[in-house]
Amino acid sequence: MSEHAEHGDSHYVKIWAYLLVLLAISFVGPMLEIQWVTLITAFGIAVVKAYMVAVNFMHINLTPRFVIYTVTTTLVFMLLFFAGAAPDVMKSSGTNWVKPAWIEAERAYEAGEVGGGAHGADHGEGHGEAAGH
Amino acid sequence: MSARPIATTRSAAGIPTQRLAVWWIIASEIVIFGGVLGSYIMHRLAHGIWADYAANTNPWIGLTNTFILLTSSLFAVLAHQAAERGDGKRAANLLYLTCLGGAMFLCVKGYEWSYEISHGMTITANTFWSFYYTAAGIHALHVIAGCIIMLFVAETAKKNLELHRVEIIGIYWHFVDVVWIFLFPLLYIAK
Amino acid sequence: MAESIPVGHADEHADHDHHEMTFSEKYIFPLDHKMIAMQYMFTGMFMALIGGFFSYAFRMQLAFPGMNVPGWGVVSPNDYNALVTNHGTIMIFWVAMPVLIAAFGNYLIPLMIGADDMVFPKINRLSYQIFLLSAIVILAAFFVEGGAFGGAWTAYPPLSTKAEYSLTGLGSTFWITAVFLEFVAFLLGGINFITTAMNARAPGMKMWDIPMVVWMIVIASILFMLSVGPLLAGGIMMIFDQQLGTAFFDPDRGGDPILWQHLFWFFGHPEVYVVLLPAIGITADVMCVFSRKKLFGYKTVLYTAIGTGVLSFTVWAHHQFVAGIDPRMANVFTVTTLLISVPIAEMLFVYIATLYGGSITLSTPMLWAMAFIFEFLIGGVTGIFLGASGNDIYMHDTYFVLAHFHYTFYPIAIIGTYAGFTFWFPKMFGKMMNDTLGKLHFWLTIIPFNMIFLPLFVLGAAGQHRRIYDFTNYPELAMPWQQDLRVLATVSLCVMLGAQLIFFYNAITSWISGPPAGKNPWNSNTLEWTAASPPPHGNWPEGLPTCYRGPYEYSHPEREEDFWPQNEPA
Amino acid sequence: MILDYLLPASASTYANDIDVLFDVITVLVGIPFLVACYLFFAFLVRFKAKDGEKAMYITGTEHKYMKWIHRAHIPILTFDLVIVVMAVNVWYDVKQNLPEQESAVRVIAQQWAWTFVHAGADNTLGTADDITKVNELHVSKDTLYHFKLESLDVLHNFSVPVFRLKQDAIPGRVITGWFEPTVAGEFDVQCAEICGIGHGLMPARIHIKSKGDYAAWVEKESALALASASAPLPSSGSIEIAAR
Repeated sequence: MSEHAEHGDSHYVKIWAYLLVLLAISFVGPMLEIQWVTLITAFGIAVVKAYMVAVNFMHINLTPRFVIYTVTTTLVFMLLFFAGAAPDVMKSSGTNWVKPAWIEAERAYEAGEVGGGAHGADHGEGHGEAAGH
Repeated sequence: MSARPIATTRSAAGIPTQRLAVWWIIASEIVIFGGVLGSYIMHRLAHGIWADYAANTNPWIGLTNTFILLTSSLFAVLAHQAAERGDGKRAANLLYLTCLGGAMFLCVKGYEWSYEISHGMTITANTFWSFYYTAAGIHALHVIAGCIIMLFVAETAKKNLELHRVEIIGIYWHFVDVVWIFLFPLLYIAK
Repeated sequence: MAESIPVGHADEHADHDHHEMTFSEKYIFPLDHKMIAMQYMFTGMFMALIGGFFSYAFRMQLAFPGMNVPGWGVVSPNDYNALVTNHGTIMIFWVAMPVLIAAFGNYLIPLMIGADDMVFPKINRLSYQIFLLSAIVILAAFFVEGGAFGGAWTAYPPLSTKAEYSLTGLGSTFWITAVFLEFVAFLLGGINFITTAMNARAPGMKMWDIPMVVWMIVIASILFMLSVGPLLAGGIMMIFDQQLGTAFFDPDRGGDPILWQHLFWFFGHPEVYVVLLPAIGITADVMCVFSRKKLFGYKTVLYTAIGTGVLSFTVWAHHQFVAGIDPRMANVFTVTTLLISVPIAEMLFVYIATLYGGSITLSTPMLWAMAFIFEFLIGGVTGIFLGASGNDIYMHDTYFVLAHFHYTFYPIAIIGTYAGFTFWFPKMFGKMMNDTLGKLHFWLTIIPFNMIFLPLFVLGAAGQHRRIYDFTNYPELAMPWQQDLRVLATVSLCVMLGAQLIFFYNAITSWISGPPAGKNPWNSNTLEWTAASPPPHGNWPEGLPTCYRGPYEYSHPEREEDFWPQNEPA
Repeated sequence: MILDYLLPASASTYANDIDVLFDVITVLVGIPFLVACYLFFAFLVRFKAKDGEKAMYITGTEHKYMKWIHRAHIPILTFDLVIVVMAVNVWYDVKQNLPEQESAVRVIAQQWAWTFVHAGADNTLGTADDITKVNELHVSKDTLYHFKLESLDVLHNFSVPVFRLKQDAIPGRVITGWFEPTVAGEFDVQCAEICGIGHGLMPARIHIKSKGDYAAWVEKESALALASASAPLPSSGSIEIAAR
């Protein structure tokens, strides 16, 4: 149990400080209003933070290998699930099928017919009008 | 009832049984959150309008909560260190601080949600808000569960008993923290 | 983590205080893994009787439409849907899982790895209590307004999410709640099985010395834990859709019904292997004992099991070929699906090869094990028809599918269970079962079973669809020969259900007045046979065994006896 | 050929491909199945326990035994490959590929009835002379149809056994498919996805007519449709989408 007793408390405070810096960066990143910067600062940094917590706080690097393998496997399976489901759920049309409501909603959004208000018009309503004509 | 089985004291895989168990719990939790967040990301990418909905979330509150959780994680790991040194008192006190962090997190969340709900952003407003409340809600349940278990652990730790439990609950708490680290950009700052 | 104890604490220090346990400590809220196993076993058997009764009710309706079924009454369309739905749900989640994984897992893992109990007895007890609660909830659905849920065990939305469609508002919520609780119970149980088998092994027991059934139950638990998450998430979404009016699966309000199908089948396909693997493991142990042979290629079986498990995560959409998924995806999933036939075939080859050169005694457990291999072979090859996307366009949702998965699930859940139960009965109850009655019960179960489902293959190929409560509405399905086959299937079902009385009679009478079984009636190697039968609390009060060799050292050339117990020093 | 014995007809251009695929799979899985069964029962009989005879000690790592397991995979993999190729071909032909249409029909599923909107005399959907029939699908022989499949409430499945055709109807989606009848007659249309209490009670019929009869039928019905100027059906916006 004492295989990671060598760290002093100061080490963890240091890690915590790093995490806060990263947090600040990921917070200001989107303010530049640049898509790719936002993606990197938001999610790239999230991954880094998660890694730091896993290694320094959860000591995953000190657990047996198979634990790391198991955790990685779960993540891989989630990617697999995403890859399998996205072609149907994420797309609004595909080979020989369409989701009229979604397409209509997107069109309405692009055309600015529906604002992104808090509880703005939902796809259903957006399509409801469309169905009329 | 009888004493603990000898089985509990064995460690053929070279890792304490309790730590092994908590890692398996985390593995099964990852796929639960993976299911919710995966579905959320699919919809988010599918609907441009969701960016506008997301703009209504308050990043400052997200920031505060992330800060609170990160800090409570620090307390959790310091408690673990104290437990390593056999200082049960200090470990217990740090665990109480961690719980306090969890409680503050929940209070902030309660304030945030009551504000949003009172402004019509309810769970039924549209699918974005459904995912918003579902994902954050499941996470909040884990926070509550973590706090409750932590109080029990602290009780025993105060008497310098079962000190290894401090590490176990700590690992779980860090996992809850990691989940929030991903929820924060997904729900608040990705516009 | 409730009961933990400073690690590195050596065996001899942890001693049991031997005060007499009260009745409730012993039987109602036990911590002993054997008693919890019995609780799972009997709950599972009780649910099996209910599921069997459901099948009797709707088979009667199919054979004799509109008849007043004795014991149920006239089966209305609503009843019919509720019956088939709950038959499927109960048989998979409340019979196969508790009996094969929880009951055998709880009973065998500590005994076979030479431990005195599971590592988390209290979590073990909690998992059974949650499971019991879930069983009560699923049955309670029959007594609420609108009756039980009738949207098939896959519960595809919007039928399952909107009361105005399913007309069983509360029933569907009860259904998803029960399933949710059941999964939680098995997550807790699974953690227990995995950690126990990994950490609590007897001194000297290396990875390759673990009996196959333990390995299989552990792999199954891992598969379950890694696949059930999305469905738990989906379950929460479904409950919200039903009760809060969210729109996760409501296409008119921005949701997507297909999402549920993916969440469900991403779990649903691995689930097949979750229940298959323990049965495979039971078969391996029984087969080796009664052919006095070492398992042919221990590691081969293990690797094929793991390979099948991993592959099973990549094939789920073959349940959805014509369910509206993008046609291009179907090609990918056809390839992965047919790939699974390779490890499964390897496994079956290895089992058949194990028989080669053996000295085979066809006792009752062996008969069940052999029946498992044969019937599962049929189930396996008929799967190819459905995995081939082009053919599935026609076969999807016909009785061919139904017959196919009954040829897999029946060997798993019923035949596998009987193989294990008859094999470990002497250990569980300390008495021998009557072999003649056992064989009679075997033949009266196996022959009718094939008589039920072989006709259904034909009917399915003839275009008969599932979940239709009266085929005489369809001119092409109302032909006399088809109705005759339906009657044949129903009659066989009644014979098979009746035959189970023999089993219960045999089990009870043997339990009361059977000849006492010694420690090791089958001359078996594995550690559980070195404990007294039935094993006392703590399994080996005289001291836990040590392991010296693999579990399948039968007919070793250097030995007089044809078996070599694992705990026997060289 | 097997399915021909069981079904009234194989009435679409691709029905026969699926029948052939079924037969091929039957043969290709039948052979390994029979071999396995033979070995299985042969071993059970041959190696019955005889007193004084000890079983062999085979670990399963010896090459001379293992090679038989490995060799067995060669036919299995070959058969798998053949099945995959044939299956994907049929699948592509039926589901992915969309030949040029000669006529079109809208299939609208709901609890618990089928509504079929036939293109009228002008042979285009969405016009006033569309012929709307409930639980009756009228098609003409040797004409390539596109069907636009919609659902108004829950999942249904448009299944025509004689066509060997099956496709789920998903609310919120419009799924396009095709068929070309080759045999005149009247056959079942079933719902093959549980859709609630009435699932067993939504049998429709498909009437396949010769080109002449069909033309006459269309003429008569279209006139009626125009006369009654039937109100447009509740649509899921499919017309607008189809138009794009």
